[in-house]
Parts: sequence; structure tokens; C-alpha cells
Amino acid sequence: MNNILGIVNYDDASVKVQGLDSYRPIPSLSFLARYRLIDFAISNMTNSGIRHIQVYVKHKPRSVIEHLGSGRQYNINSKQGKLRILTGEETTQSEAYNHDITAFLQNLRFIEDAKQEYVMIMPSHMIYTVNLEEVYNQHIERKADVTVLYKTVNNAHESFIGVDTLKLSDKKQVEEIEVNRGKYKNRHVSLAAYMMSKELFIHMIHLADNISSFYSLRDVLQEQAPLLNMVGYPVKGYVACINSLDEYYRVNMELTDYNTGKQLFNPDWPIHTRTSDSCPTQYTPDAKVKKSVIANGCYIEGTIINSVLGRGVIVKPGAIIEDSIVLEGAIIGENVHVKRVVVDKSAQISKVKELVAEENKVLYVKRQDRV
Amino acid sequence: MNNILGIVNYDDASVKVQGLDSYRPIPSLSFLARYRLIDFAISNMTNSGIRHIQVYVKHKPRSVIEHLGSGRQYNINSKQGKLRILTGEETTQSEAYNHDITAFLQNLRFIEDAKQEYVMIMPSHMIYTVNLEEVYNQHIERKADVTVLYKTVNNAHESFIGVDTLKLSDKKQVEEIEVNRGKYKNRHVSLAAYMMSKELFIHMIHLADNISSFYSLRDVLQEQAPLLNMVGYPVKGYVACINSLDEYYRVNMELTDYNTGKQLFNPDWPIHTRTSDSCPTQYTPDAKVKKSVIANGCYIEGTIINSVLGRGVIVKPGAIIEDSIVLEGAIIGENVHVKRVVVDKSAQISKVKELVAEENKVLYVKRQDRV
Amino acid sequence: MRKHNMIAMILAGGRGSRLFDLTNKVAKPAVYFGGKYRIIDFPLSNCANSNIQVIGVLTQYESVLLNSYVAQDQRWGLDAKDSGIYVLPPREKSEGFGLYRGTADAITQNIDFVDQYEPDYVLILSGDHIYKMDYDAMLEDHKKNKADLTVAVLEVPLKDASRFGIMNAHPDGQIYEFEEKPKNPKSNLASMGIYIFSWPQLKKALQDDVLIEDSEHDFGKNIIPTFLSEKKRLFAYRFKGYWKDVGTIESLWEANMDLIYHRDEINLGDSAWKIYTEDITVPPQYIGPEASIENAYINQGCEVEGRVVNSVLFTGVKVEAGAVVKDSVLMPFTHVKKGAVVQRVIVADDVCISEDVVVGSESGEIELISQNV
Amino acid sequence: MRKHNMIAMILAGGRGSRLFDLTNKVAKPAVYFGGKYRIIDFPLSNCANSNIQVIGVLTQYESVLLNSYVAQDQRWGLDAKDSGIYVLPPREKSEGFGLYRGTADAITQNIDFVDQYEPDYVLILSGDHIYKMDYDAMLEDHKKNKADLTVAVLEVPLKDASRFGIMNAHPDGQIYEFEEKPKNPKSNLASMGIYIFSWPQLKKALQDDVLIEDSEHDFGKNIIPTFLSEKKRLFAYRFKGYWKDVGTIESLWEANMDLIYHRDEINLGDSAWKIYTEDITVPPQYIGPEASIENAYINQGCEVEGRVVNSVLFTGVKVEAGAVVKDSVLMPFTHVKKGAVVQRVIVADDVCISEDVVVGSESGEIELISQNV
Repeated sequence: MNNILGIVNYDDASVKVQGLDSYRPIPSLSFLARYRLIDFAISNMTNSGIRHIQVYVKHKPRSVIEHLGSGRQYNINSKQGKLRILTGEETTQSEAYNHDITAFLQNLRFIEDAKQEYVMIMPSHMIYTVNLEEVYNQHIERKADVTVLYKTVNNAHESFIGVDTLKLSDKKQVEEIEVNRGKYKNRHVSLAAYMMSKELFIHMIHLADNISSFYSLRDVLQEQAPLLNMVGYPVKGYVACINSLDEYYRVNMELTDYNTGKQLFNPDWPIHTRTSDSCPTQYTPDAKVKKSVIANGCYIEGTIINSVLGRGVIVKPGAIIEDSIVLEGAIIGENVHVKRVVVDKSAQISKVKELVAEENKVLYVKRQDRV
Repeated sequence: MNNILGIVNYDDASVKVQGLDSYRPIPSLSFLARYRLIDFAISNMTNSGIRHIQVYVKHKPRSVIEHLGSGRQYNINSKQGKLRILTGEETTQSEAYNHDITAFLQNLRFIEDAKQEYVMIMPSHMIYTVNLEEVYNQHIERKADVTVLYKTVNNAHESFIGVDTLKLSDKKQVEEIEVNRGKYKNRHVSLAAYMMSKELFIHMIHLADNISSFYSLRDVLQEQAPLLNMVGYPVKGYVACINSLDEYYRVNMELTDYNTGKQLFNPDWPIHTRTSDSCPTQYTPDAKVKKSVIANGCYIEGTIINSVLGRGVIVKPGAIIEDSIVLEGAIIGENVHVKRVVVDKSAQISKVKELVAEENKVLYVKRQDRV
Repeated sequence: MRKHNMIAMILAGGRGSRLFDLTNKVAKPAVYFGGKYRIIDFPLSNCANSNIQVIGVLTQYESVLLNSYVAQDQRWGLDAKDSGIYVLPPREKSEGFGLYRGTADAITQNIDFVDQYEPDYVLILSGDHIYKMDYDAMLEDHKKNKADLTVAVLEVPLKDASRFGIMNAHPDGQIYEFEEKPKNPKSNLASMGIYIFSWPQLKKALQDDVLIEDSEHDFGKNIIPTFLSEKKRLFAYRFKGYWKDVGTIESLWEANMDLIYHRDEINLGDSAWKIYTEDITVPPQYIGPEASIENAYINQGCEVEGRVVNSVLFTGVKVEAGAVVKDSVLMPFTHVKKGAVVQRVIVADDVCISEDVVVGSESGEIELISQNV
Repeated sequence: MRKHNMIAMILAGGRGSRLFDLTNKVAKPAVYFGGKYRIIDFPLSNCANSNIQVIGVLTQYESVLLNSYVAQDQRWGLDAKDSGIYVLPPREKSEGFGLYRGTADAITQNIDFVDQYEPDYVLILSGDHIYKMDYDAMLEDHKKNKADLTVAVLEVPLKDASRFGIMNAHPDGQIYEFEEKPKNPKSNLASMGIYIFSWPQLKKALQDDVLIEDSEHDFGKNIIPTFLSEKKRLFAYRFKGYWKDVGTIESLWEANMDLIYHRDEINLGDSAWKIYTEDITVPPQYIGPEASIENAYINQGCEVEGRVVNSVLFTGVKVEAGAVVKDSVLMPFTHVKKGAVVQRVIVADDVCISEDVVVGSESGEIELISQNV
């Protein structure tokens, strides 16, 4: 697998996790108590034996730089492998120009200089596990130009909105790519993850650039699909797409169910992340906890039901957290009741005692806010 | 010294190493065969016991990210210490707004959150060694608001042009700061390195911002100098300021003299850098080398006089390199004669056999160029 | 090799036989503690937090796991260029081969190791104790006193003092007498077995001691008495705070319970003095819909569907629905199946308690469960 | 502990007594080589480049420097989470304590270490040789052949074959006979002492071997003959390329000279297969205005003001003006003062050759200079 260059691509421009994404880029988004979204893409790559990875970051690279470090936690050999963080190097005139093709063009020499013959491109906002060695085997066997990872779902009317879907032949040949508008339940959802030869990849970059300055990789692949031997690879197991605050919330909630979580957390396919050296979580005699996923370093004196708590969250006596996501270092004060709330990092809720979102809505409390 | 936050600041806007700086930011500039400019500022900090360092990078952070890594090579403990790379997070409207104060404001929470009570701010383009523990001792002893590092020089009419100079009282009190226009030989040259309390630093940031959107830290300190207890700290030993291609060239040449080099390379004050795992340099039976500084991994079949060679430079038979700087991975072809030339990384000179700059001029050969 | 101001040498050869099966296959310093840690994480993290860059770990008994554990120096941030944790078991030399014959001999046999770093001071520690201590502050004291040796001491109740090595000191801290387990203790300052020596002095003392036929080559029995008899400057450094030797099943259990009951005394969540340890890749803790948790200390990777009361759960412990865990310490990856009841026990790592099995009892001695039941 | 496909065990206990003073204070694998390296950098870098993540280094004799050298696993990029280099000296166990009694015994005593990683394959190497080899390609061969054991072999001139362990193999590579230093060799395939074993098979063989009273617990003498007698599948893996045992002063000198004279055979500058080593903080090399350098291999930190011909200069060597260094190997931080002449010698590290002193001679045996002269 040392013949494959892993590329963590910009997330699609349509991905907007309202609120949370004004403080950090999508790849650094906290997920399920102790992870960041990007942990899944990179763990998939390194568990599959990919040792050279480029991560393209659109904005605010600091949190990504610090989270990834040298990639040691993902088992990248620091001499033989390389985890490289790349940013668009020029200020682009407007957001419409600021897409993946621009970034690839600006960093083309790092792509050209890579010794690998193939590339595996994945975004960070898709959550699943996949053995890329099997993808590679199918890619070679099928003599594919491009292999596209997909998941066959039955909830495309609610989730995966705005995401590409694939029209597949019997032989999993991709005949057409079209955006999911939520009209149908059953769809083959594209995971925006592509394997192809580096040569073809570079060709696609130039092609996109020649067609339109606004074209992204996805756009050129959609257009070229009929001309290429583009083959789908079906991903098994749990798949989620974090492309809105609602989906972010829904997916976290769904994963508080242990049986769902087990699909994602297979001891033979570890999801690596950076440790924060937090101590275990302490529950006092008054704690009550049901159906929740909790990170280390919390101090819990209250009640937690059906919720996700990040590292070092403090829950004061009498507090009740229901159906909520509380990120790292937040404090839920005495007798505060939150329900269907996403509490961002280091926020403190103490003055407002009742913070309950309307049915089917999610409330968001800003980073470091005092409420 | 754990009470001091090290800050590697933007280099002054007037610093322009023509040619070289279009490929990398000033801190990553190759220097004297195996170093990057930033190695000096960071080695000064970590050798002095500073463990928390913020590096502000204006443009193209990739090379800085990769060179610094986790800071392990500078002896930063990865759990107790932190080497943090910060970029201006917003696209600024024009270059005039893109100065250090803007970057500090955008990253203010990382400055405020730091536990250290003092800051030591240094740019990367000044080359010297200093024990910052002694600076701190003087700072405390003199109850200074700001301590400014300076060097008393007798060549201010030629070097350090555009750099601040200090007017000092008998007690090294800074009475005035003015830019060196090259009128005088003997000046106290400011090294743009300041120690102050974090509180005062934050105050200065806000003050600068309130006075003018174009004000840099240097500007506000100049203006405030008369109102502050600003004290100079004289740096001993070799000092250079790399603020133009001519100075870059002159300083490298000057350091090919072993006795000058010895002032900078004291075994008790190591200048740390990232290893490239190159093998030793090989000289063939035809090699002739005089008064030169040579990095590892070179293969030398020609003649080298009074020159600096970066890692992995190849010098073919019959080639003559005189009074030149050849950066990493460049190839000087058979019977090529270069004199007073700066050859950038991976350039190859083979077609043009004679590349000799006019007297008092320096020729620059671009990165990866084929000449 | 860059000169270092102070390096640390951790004596980690202890067999820990009163921990029974817990030390069958690992040395005592590698025994698990506190839901996430091993005992030796404490002195190692203390060193890292005290800005010590080089640590020698002197191992002897069943050390393969301990050796490979501490060798991963990045866990404690000690992977910077001139930093490192070095495992120092006994070794063959051109003059022969021998085990470490005593605490001092372990250092004597590694004088060449220490000399590589040219330290001014050497900190000698034990790998067996649970405490948080700033050795840098102790060094400051050592320097201020112009001491040849500084001994960290703990005030113990006078009635217990006869169980310890007692330092008799003047009010300024200078030690004039050392008594090993005195019948009639004159002071309550117990030696913690933590020493800062000025290296040239220690080196000479070790080289002299090795020639003395009947020496036990022990710091307490030989080196300190010699220093005193030679009128060297010995000072006591008073440590205030939590300190515990976890040498028995009972004391190991107690120290784990202290994390639940005495957070004010030993808080491992203090971000200013973190304890670092191995980073095991596991998901966060999953608490099931029927779980009930009261007064517990639970690490990541656990899955709790049953009832957990007054207990410490290490990485990856599973407590099935209907199981009850009370007043117990469950080491990594133990599995308590449904209907099982676990009370006042330490369950060793990877042990499985089968369905409906009851282990331990409401009172009496703490039991160690080291086999599947 | 994550399961690993193949881990490596490097036998690094050799005393290297034919290297005389060079191995007085360090084990042979830690001896300097090639201007920048130590011998053990070669097998360690080969492992890193072959994508092996876990390496055990079996040390015994004078190993403190070797142990602390290899423990810095980031030098070889082996500091990722599930990677590491582990030093494995003999150790005390509950059943007693003993030195390694043979190459196989060294592995037997560390079965518990290997088992931690649950490897499918174990690569056994020596820490004494200079060569670049892709063990991953050898593993591919091992798998393809469905072998129980694959032995790397080198073609030697038939006349020399009686000095080696010779593998007699069928054309497809399957080994049917092994002869240790045969008088009348039937083949020229010499064992390089590099083995890939399928771990379950090796483990069983080792456990059986330890019970055999008169076994020497040696791979060549015991384990391989047993495998052959049990009709296991043994295959030879032909290695082509530079390989050298640097066990004597003469051969160590020769191998260093090969870097100058035989770059086509052993090029350490190949970026596709780098040899990693300690990163010592020194300035680049300074060549003085009066220096003269011909045919030399010079590392960073050197200061050359004199004449250097056909020589290898390690880190930080100083050759003063008027000094001559010819056909020699100067180990780290040696200092040749003005007027001195050094010829056909190896100068040990930190040795100073005083002004106008002449050492070595134009012909005859290579001398080792290990003391200041």
C-alpha cells in the first residue's frame, strides 16, 4: 500500500455545521466525545497501510496542525512516511475560486514529486471504516480508471441531502452522478472518496482548471464519468455524513446506542486520535447516567441521559443533560436543565436554568459563551 | 524560564531577500549550508530554558510546519512544552494591514491563555546567540517595562540598513528609536527582540490597534519609548541581519571564515536544526576545496573556493564554484564556472558554462531552474 | 552529549511479592493504578513536569513489560533530542556479570551511564510510590542549602515513626542523625527514599562503598550513614501532600479508593500537573440505558450496563446488565458478566467473572481475583 | 497491543573481541562505521525501510551505550504509536536468572516479549553486518513459498565456502541440507544469519530445544538441523548486493574504504533507502583556506585545515594545518594536530594525535590508535 498517496481533501462547499464551523475547520470538529472528524479518514488510510498522506486545509489550519502533529498517533513512521499539511498558498479572490482544484494546483509539485502511483482521496466529513487495501484490489481487478466509494442507504430522503448519488450498472459501473435532493429513500450515496492513478488525478486537475475556474474535483469527475471506467466500491457497516448541524447532532445521538457504535468501533480497526492525557471520569454518589457516551476527565455530579460529553466536562449537582452534546471543557451549572442542545467548547451554562430546544430543533451554545 | 512565552514574530516588512523569498517565508530560508534562519531564534529560546513558543508565520506556512515539527530537535518536551505555529486567520484586505499586530489580535486568546507572565519576542532574520536567562535577570533587576536587545556595530553605514537604532542613555535607557539610513558607522542596532510582561504586551497590541490599523508592534514601541522604562540589553558576539539578498550573501560569505563562524557556533550553545539523514560528503580524487562551508550529502568532483554548499549538492568534474552559495540539491555541471552566484534549491547549471556576476553584484539562479 | 543539570535514576527493581499474582509477570512499578495508570507513571510524570530530561530506570525482576513500557519515552514527553528514558538492567561487563546487590550498587554499576550526561546533581527515586512532587523545587532547596545530599521527608504520626527511616534534623532542616526504624523515634520525619545528591560526591561515595566488604550497598544503611559520619551537609526537604506506598493488596485498593473519596488530596485531573501514561486506542466510555453508577472512577473504553458503586474501572472494562460491582478495583479489560456480583476485590487485568458468580464479601480483607471465575 | 504481521529480533550481544579496544566499552553493534553511523544503524534502518514497526534488540555484553543508543527509536522513525525498539538484556524471572546461552536461547528467553505482538512472522537478524536489504521482499518470498523458515543467503566464491554455513538447495530454492563450515562444500550459498520464521513454528521449536540437555541453543547448530530433520519447508532467499562482516580491525577499515572506492556497490546517499542514525548537533564542515582534500568521506562538524587523502572522517574531526591524514579512518571528535602524520590507521573516538607525531605506516597491517599519542 506504499504505492498509494492518501489525500484528505477539502470538504464539499455545501458542508456547513452551523455555529461549530465558525471556530474551526470541518476536519477538526469534535465528534463523539473524544474524536475529531479527520481521525476517521486518516485512520482508514494508515490502518490500510498508507504511509504518505497530504491533508488539504482550507481555513484556520492551526487546530489541524496541532491535532495531527507528526501523525505518530496514526502510526505513521516519521522517517519513511509523511503527514503533510497543505493550505491554499495564495489569497483567492472570492470563495467561489477557493475549491480543491485551486489548492491542488497551488501544491502540484508535492503531488507530482510523490513517488506513489495511485492516489486515494477522501474528505473528512464522512464517517465510516473501510479497508483501502480491498478497494485497491478491486480497483486493479476491475482495471478501473476511478473507483468511487459508496454506501447504499434507505434514508436518503432525510440524510445525505446535497450529497452525490451514483447511478450504477449491474457491474457497479458508475453511469451517472447526481445530487441527492431528498426525493428518494433508497440511493447509492457517493462518499466523495476516489481512488485513481496519480497520472489521471493530475490530468483531472488540469482538465477542471481548463473547463472552469469554479470547477471542483467533484464537478470534473461528474462530467467525465461517462468517458471513464468509473467503478463503485460498496462500503459496509455504519456510514454517516456530517454536512449540517442537524446531521452532526443526529449522528452523535445515533451513536450513543452501543450496538450502533459497535459497527464503527472494531478493535481490529482502531480509530486513532490524539490523547489529551486526561484522567478517568469521576462520578459522585449523586450522579445518574443512562445511555450516554462520555470522554475522560469529566466530573459528574448531575444527571445525564442520552447524551455525549467531551473531555473534562463538569456537570454540577442537580444539573440534567438530556439528548445533548456537550463539548470539551464546558460547565453545566447547578440545577441547569439542557435538552437537545449542542454546547460548544468551554461554554458555561449557569444563569439560564432551562435550555430546552423545541421538538425537532437543536439549540447551539457558542464557544466560551457564558449563559 | 518557564515563566516566559517565546514569540517568533513576523520579520519586518522591509526584509526582502529578493528571489529566495518568493519560494518560502523568511523563517525557512536556508542559511549556512545546513540551517534555516528560524533555527537561531528558537535555539536561543530553548537553550535558555523557554518551553512554550509561538511562531507567527505570514505566508506559506508549509515549510515552517515541516521544519519545526513538534520542536523535538530544539529540545521542547512534547507534553510540558509547546511549539505552536500561528497564521493570520483572516484574509486581510491589503498587505498594509497584514502586520504582526493583526496576527496577534487574531490569535489573542492563545496569548491570553498562556500561563507565562512574560513574553520574549524575536524575529527570525536576526542571526546571533544570546542567553535569555541573562536578559531576564537584567529585565527584573532594572525593573524594566521593556528590554530591547541591541548590538553596537561599526558598519551601520553598510549593513543593518532600514533597521532600528537605539539612542541610549548612560544607563542603557532607550531614549529614542530611529531607523538606520546608513549615515553613520557606529550605531546601537536594535535586534527587534523585546522582553516585557505579557500584560504590557497585550496592552501594546490594543494600543497599536487603537492608534492605527497600519501600526506594527515596532511602531507602537517606538512611539511609547519615552513613556516606558525601556532598557537596552547589549548582545555580544557575532550579529547579522538578513534583510536583503546582498546581506544574505555577504553574511554567508563572512561565515566561511572559521574564526568568524566560531563566534556563532559554541558547543555549549548548540544551534539545533532538523536532520535530513544525509550521508557524509564525498570528495573524489579530483576535488579541490578551499575555505568553504559544506553540508552533508554532497558529491564533489570539482573545485570549490570560498563558498557555501547546502545538502546534497553535486559538483561535476571540471566545475569551479567561487564566492557562491549553492542551496540543497542543486547540480553544478561539468566545466561550469560560477562566481558570486546564489543558486537556489534543486537548480541545475549545465548549459551555461560561465556564470560570473559583475564585481559587487550577486547573481541569483531560481529554484529548480535549468540553466 | 549535552551536559545536564540534574538527571533522575529510578530504582524499579522491586519484586513486590506482597502483591502476589499482580507481580507474577510484571515488576511492581508496572502494576496498574487509578483507572488508567501504572505506578511508575507517577515518578516519570513528576520528572517530566519538573523539567528533568534524562531518566535512568534500574530494573531487575521480570522486567520485560516494564522495560518496554518505559522505553516509549514520548508518553512522558521525553522524546526531545537530548531527552530520554533509559532502561538499565544489570549487564555483562568485561570484569563479569552480576545482579544489583543493593540500591546503591544499582547506581554504582551505572556510573558510566550517569557520567555520559555530566550532571551536577542526581535525583534518586523509587518507582513504587503514588505522589505528585516538584523535584525542581527540591533542587532549588538543595542549592540554596549548599547541601551535599537532600532527603525528601514526610511527617508521619509519631506512633508510626518506628516503621520508617527517621531523619533527625535541626530547625533549619540540616540532618544530624539518621535512624532506621528506631524503637524510640526522636522525630516524625520519615525518609521518602527520594534523594538529591551532588553527583561528584555521590560518585566518590559509591566508588568507596563498593570496596567495603561487608557493605550492603544500600543508600539508607550505608551511603547516608557514611555521609553523616563524614560531616557532609545533609538537609531534609519537607514534602506536604498525598504519598502512598502501594506494596500490599490492601494498600493498593485503598489508594485506588482515595481517588474517589479524597479528590481534595489526590486529584489526577489537575491540568498543571498531569500524570502521563500509555495512550491505548479505545472508544470513549459507553454507559448503557439500564446502567447505574454511583461514586465511581471510570476510564475510557469501558462499557457499563450494570451497577457500579464506589469502584475504579480501568480501560476497557465491561460490566454487563444485571451485574453489580461494589467497592472494587477492576483492572484493564476485565469482564463482569450478567448477574455476577463483585465486592471488595481487586480483579486483575483480562480476568472474566462469569454469569451469576459472586466474588468478595461485604467486609473483611480485600481479595485479589487473578483468574477467571 | 495491536497485532503485527512481522516483528524483528536483532541479536546484538556479540563481544567483538577482535576489534580490541574499540569494543572495550561498547558492544560490537555500537562500533562506529562510515563517517556518521554505528554498525547497528544498518539492520535498524533496513527494518524501518522494510516497514517493520517493532524491533527487539537482544543485548548482553557492555550494553549500556548500545541500549541507550537504540532506545531513541525516533532516530529510525520507529516512534509511532504502535512502533518501538525494545532493548532485551537477560533478566531475572521468578524461575531464576541467566545469561543468554546461545542465539536461540536469546529468543527463547523472550518468547513472552514476542507473544505480546502476536506476530505471524519473526525476522531474526544479527546486529553486526553492513548491508542494505529489503526484508519485506524476503517476507513476500517466504509467503509465496509457504515456507516455515526462509534463510537469506549470499553467493560466496566456492573456495571460501568452507568458512561459512552452507545451504544446499534445490533449484527452486528449497533447502535440503545445511552444512556448517563444510570441508568439501557442495554449494556456494552462505547463510547470512538472517532468518524469517513463522512464529508458531519457531516458538514450538524453541520450547522443545530448551529441554534438550546437550543443545547449544544455537540457530545454526540446533534449530535449523531440527527443522530439516522434521521435513519442514526451508527456503533460501538469495541476496545480491554489498554485505560485509566488520569483525576485525582490517575488515572494519576495508569496509570504510569501500565507501570511497566502491560507491557503486554501497552508496549511503540513496534517498530511497536511507540509513538513519543519531543526529548530533554540530555545524556543517569547515574546510580551511590551506586545506587539501582528495578522495575522502567527511561528515558534518569536521574542521579540515590540513591534508586529507583516501580517508573517512567522522563527526567533529579536526585536522590542523600541516597535518596529513592518509588511508585512515578517524572516528568522532578525533583531533590531529599540526605536523602530525596519520597513515593506514583507525583512530578511535576522542583520541588526540599530538603535534608532529607520526602514526601508522605506508604498508602492512592496519593499526588501531585508541589512546592519545
